[in-house]
Amino acid sequence: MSLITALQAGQQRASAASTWRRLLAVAPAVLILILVVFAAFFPGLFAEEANLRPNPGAVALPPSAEHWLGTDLSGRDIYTRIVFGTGLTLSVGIRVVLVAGLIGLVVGLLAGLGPRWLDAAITRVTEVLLAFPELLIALAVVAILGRGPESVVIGVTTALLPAYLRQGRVYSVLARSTGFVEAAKVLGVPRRRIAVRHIMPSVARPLLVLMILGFGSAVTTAAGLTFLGLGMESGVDEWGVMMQEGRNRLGDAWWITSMAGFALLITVVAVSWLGRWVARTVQRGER
Amino acid sequence: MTRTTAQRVGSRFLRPGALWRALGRRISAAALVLWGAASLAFLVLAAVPGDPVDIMLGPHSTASPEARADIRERWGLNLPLWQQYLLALWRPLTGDFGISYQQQRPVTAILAEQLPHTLLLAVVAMALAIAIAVGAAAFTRRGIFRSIVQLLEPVAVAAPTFWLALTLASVFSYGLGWFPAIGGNPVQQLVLPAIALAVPLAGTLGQLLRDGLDEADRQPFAETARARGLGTVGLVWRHTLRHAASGTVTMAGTLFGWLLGGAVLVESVFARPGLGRVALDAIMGRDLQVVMALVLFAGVVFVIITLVVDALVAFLDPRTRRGGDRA
Amino acid sequence: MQRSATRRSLRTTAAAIATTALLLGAAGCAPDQAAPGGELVWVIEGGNLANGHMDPHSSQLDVSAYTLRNVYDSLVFLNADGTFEPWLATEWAVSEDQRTYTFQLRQDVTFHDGTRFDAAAAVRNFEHIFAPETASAQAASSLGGERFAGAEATGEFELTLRLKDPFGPLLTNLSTAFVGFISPKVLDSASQDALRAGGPEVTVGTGPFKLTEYVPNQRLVFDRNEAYAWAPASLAQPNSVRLLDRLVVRIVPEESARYGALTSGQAQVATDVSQFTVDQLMAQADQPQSIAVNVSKSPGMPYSAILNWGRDVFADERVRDAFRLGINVEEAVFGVYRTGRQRAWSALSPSTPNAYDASLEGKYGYDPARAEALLDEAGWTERDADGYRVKNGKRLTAEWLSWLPFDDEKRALVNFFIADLKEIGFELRHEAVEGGEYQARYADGNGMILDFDITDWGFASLDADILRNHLHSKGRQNASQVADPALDALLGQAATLSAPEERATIYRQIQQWNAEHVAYVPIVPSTFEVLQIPSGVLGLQYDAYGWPLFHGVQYHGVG
Amino acid sequence: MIRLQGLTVRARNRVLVDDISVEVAPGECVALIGPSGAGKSLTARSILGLLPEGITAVAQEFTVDGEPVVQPASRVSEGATRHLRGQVISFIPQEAQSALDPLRRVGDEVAEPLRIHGLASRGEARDRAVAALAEVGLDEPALRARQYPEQISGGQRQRAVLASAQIAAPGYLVADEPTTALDPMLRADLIAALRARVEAGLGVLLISHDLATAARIADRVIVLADGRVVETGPIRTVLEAPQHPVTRALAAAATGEPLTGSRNESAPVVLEARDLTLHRTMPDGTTRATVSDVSLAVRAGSTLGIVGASGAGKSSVARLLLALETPTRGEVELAGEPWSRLAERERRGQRHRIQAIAQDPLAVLNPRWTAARSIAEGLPAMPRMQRAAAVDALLTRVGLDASLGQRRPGALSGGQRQRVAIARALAASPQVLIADEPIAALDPPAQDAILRLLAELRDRDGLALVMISHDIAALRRIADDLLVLDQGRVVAAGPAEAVVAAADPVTRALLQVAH
Repeated sequence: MSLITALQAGQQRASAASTWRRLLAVAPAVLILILVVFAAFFPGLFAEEANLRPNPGAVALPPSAEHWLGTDLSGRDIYTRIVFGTGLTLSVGIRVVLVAGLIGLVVGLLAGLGPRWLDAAITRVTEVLLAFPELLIALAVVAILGRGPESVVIGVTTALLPAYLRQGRVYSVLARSTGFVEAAKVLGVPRRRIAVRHIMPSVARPLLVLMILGFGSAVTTAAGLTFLGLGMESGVDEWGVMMQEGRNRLGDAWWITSMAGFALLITVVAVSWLGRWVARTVQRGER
Repeated sequence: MTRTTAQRVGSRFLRPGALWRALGRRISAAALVLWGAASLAFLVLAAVPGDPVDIMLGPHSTASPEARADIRERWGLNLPLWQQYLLALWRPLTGDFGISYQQQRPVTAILAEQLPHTLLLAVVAMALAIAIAVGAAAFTRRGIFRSIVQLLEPVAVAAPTFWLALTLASVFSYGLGWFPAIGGNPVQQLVLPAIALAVPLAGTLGQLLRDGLDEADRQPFAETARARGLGTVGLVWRHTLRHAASGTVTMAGTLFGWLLGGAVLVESVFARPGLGRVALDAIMGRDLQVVMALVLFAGVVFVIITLVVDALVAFLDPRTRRGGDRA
Repeated sequence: MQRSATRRSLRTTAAAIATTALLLGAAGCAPDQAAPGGELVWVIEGGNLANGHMDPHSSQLDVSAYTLRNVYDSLVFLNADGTFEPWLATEWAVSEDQRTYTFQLRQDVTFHDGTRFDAAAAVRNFEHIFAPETASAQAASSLGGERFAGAEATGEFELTLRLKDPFGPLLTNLSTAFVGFISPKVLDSASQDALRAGGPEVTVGTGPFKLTEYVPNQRLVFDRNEAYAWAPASLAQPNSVRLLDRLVVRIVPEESARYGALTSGQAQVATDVSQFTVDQLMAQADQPQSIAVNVSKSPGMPYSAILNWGRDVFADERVRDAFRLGINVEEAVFGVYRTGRQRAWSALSPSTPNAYDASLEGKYGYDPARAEALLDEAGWTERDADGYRVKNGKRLTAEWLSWLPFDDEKRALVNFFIADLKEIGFELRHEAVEGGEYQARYADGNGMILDFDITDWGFASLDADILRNHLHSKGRQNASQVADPALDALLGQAATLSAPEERATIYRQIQQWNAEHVAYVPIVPSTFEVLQIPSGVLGLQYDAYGWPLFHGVQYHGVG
Repeated sequence: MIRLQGLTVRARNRVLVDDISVEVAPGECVALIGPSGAGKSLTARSILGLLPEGITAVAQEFTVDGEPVVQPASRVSEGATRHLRGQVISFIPQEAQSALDPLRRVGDEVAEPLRIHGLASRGEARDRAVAALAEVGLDEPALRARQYPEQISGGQRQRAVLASAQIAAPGYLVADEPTTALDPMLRADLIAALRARVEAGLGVLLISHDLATAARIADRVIVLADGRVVETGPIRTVLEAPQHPVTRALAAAATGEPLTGSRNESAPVVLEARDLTLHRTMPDGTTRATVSDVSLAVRAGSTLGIVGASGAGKSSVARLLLALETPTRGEVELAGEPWSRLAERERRGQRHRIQAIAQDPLAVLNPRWTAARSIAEGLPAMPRMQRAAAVDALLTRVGLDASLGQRRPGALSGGQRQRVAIARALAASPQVLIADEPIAALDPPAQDAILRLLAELRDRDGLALVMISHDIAALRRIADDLLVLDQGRVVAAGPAEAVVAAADPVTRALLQVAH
């Protein structure tokens, strides 16, 4: 799928394009994601686990036929580490957006439908979290819970939560004031059923879009934490860790950091491209 | 059942009464945020393992137990927790921000030294990001340029800040030597860090601005304006940019917080002085006084930014000036 | 080396671009090449210097010693060959029973704040070292700790030190910057916190430079002390030579930034640089305009893995032996350091004066078969699903704890050891934590916690007596929790003797003991690298640790 | 003279407008009439060169005042027509009231054509804008020029748009459905202004789906259907003797026969309200009585029409009757039992007895639900099979094909959506149906059909109908009794014809505007 055709496809105006043409616009992203997901669940398909073994004789070798993406400071094959690191890297991002999305939905509904004081309280808490720079919140949480994937997930989730809380609240307030919710009230539909059948879906959909678009910043914030030495333990096969390990050697062994960087970039771009396509489709469905 | 074209005849600009009430509400909300933030910070650091005395002594200190007790007493660490909490809240109100455990000197001195560097970097990065975003969104409304920019934006957003900073540093600073790794004049020191912070920001703001312009294009007034003979770019500069701007300005306000976080990464890569590194060391070293001061500083910046954003939005969108808080 | 060739061609183009940058009116102070004798920039990593370690008497960090050496002088100067030279003390005599040392002090020495240096000033300093609030982490113990009976001004310019028991390394330790002399006026007026925080008003000594500006975590600026005329003979320069006016020490945490500063001419001297960078430079040492590297092998304890006997895994000597034989240290060290360094074989580094036991070289190397046999013998016979050995349900696991910053080389070594031990079914897990957290898991107010099976460090020391701290049952640094009366006796005896040959024979026995009982596994001798631009810096000298001395440096500012 | 010959407009694969020719001479008004989707708007936009993305127009010949705009048989591009727009051909959009940029002052908007084509300096343009506002009849034009569109009334905004279109003295004006969304007073005002402009020599191309409005401005009319011209000629002949069936349907909708109900006194009172009053606090803190002392009663099988200008409190009354707002004073009873006084929890069980339909069905139907699912929401609990059958019965009941049940509101026409909303209301088998401006947003044929449906439901099922509208003419066709509201107060009430005959000033104004 050459770049040019992707550009032409992207350029078609959504309104007049047939479904086939719109699918073409998102094909490259879907292709990349399929590869990445397969690598996450079945790394064995793409690389042998044996190459993960540190090898003193092959420290910091440049990309070559034998080591497609070169080797790192402990002589491990970078390509193999990236493949085996896919699972952990993505699982951090996915767990963050899932937890944040869920909390955003529940708390958003509570704020939107609950009593006035609850709404005010939730808004205040969101503002407090917004006051902090995201990375510093994550840092503080990880400093308490110590290193490891779990505390990174909790730290990054706390840092990115405000956006989901606000979105959840805004959309539930919006949904509550729509005509069809009032019409359901006139029909005598009880409040709980209205909340479940009308309001929750119309809050869940935009949150889903935010989750897809938010995946990128979740993974990059986690990598930021690792870079500062507070994310995952060095030596673990994870893209953020690999980027951190090679940071002092960019002058000569640039591939140690950059290869993991490219892998992260391509995955996140593919996800956000898919996210925007889903957002447009959702929007068009409603217009 | 509501009519679309509400009829409002002659309501005057924001009347003074409403203005003060709005300001009062905003200040009380800000005070609440600051109090919340400070308490959260105190709880976080109280919960963090590790004894401040250890931090002060550093690894492998062979200081005797009496010496440790002496330090603990001098720093008031032997007081009960709630007393330390009240002290931690009360002291800043009296202007005394305490002394940093790590650097053993007044926190106000540390802040005064480091603040200008980070603020300068943040402001320059934000300005650069806005310029790039407006340029990207306003001039590529149609055709192949629009597709190219729409492809580049997610890449800019996705690029991890530190990775970008490292690459910029190794190519332009160590490799080509255009910008000195350390030293050099203030301008040279600012270029690469500002770019590293501005690129992800510009990507986000660019996407938001383009959505805003598309939305404005669909409004009836846009068609009327084009019917008067306005071209695509003219429509942007005379009409739609103002509409799209208020949403983008609000987002820029919230992203300012992200910027301060990003500064931590950029400052460590470019060995730049600044609050980023101070914050990192303070949190990692559980330096309570410094963290509390930083939290209050972040809270104040957040409040100022929200006020500035509201003023800008009111300027851009006169409708918000008409009474009533636009919740 | 290919990389530096392109670098040089790039530099010429960079110079062209840089000038255009100037033409663009980029406001800039004059480039850093000042007039001859002018200013020299030294970039360092800085570590915890800014965290209250600006008082040599209380700090234990190397960085405190080698930066503050420029401000504080010592009584005597230790030459590379182990002999002592007069410095602030013109001559000294040691009593028959080795318990009393009398020093005759120079009479022309003044502190930077004008106060005179005399016996009373010296005594005031020794009182400060042993004062409780100083909480001295190194200076006090280096003067013999409890053995130190006191200092007395037995004359206006005569200082007498008394010991409860003889202490061999006293003179050696007196030559370090940890026992530098701070102005008594400052000691009386400034608080201990202020001293630790440092700054021009409190960091006042008698040294060749005065601290004129200090911005924590950024830079220290030293200006020449015009009145300085009491340098040790081997450091002194004829006053016809134009010496350095100003020494700027910049703290740059990011290694690539330090290296970049040196190559782009922003700095003239750099330290704390990784072995890989050193190898790069060594390879291109012949080309002109290249960067000179001075690598000095640090005496004292090599970088080693310290095994904690107090926990069950390493309580069994066979398991300790298996651990040592199960890791291929030779191949690992070669993989990381290439030709730069050989592995360490004994509890002391080869460069430790009159103590190193060369006979241990080659003994107890990598022998996986023997290691497996030992583990079977020790009862770790079954294997679990992952191939690790198990004994009555518990897997054979060792927890290795280090403190940050933990450099790339050490991480690579640990990774190789993890892989080697996995081969023989021995699980090794490693974690590097923040200094404060490490200290919390190392010891608390009333003694050692040692919440780990293995930790790692190396300690530079001019005298083998450092082992007393680490192997003696009451040693402050005895993380192995060794308590062997015979060993204690040997250590005590070595400390009291003064004749080098006698001490050497005893230290050899001590090193044999460690090789046999494996308190700690030596990995690689520590080194201290100093990078400099040779054409720009003349007269840079090094002390016994290999730390740079700027007393006699002339700087001719090459473009 | 604008001459456009052989215009063909094509989307990617469908021909939308097939070989249409239009000519507009100065001082003449030509009307393009036809049902929605007939291609009227596309033809007008082709002349202006403002077609949506992805749609292209090719004209055999296109000249303005003799000057060829594009080469023969070539594409009418946006660039080629740009110099004409604003200077030679001006434009009035459908919703004139929201056609001004809310973020710019009215004066700047009006003066923009002068600035774009460089016909005046900034200062000069501002003065001519104030003059133009005065000329279209705005009071205090200097103040209005400095205000923002939001600060002036809908009528003033509409006149400002007209001023903006005329300021550069263009020869021609394209008006796209200018009157549809207006309430009667503003519609009459615009029609008079346009008529005056035509007599002054302006060539106007009017696009509308309402023959009645066209009849009052246009000289000649072109009737379009499915992108082709089906009939053309002078307005009078086409109106009196329509040839083509489409024209006939349009003509019939302009006049409608009465649909009043049985009006028997013996039927029970189903809905009664006494002294209803509602105070509402405005954003700036003051309180206003939107409804005061309104009393009404509706019998089963009869229709009460509530009429008044916009802002008279009609919708507030509807919300009080539906108990969506609690009255400050007064009470509502449903078939004799208390209704407004009930707590929401108790009232929920009774809610099925009074249902409502709204002006914009799109707002009250969940966009993500299919029509069938929305209708089913009104049904009481029943087994799945029975439920599907009930939905189909309701769809046919309101005149919709059962297959439409699977479509989402977005894929239905305005009339079809309103019928789905009615079906949902019927699902709850109500005694009373409140219809708030049910037909205002529909085109005349659809309006007529919905009125007939409501009348039929009332007569066959004995439903009590309360219909709220600003259009007294439509109400007279269906309402048995009338209630006239002004500033939240009842000004006149009683049998429809009696209220019309008594003709109090408010009613007279409403009547006068309706014709």
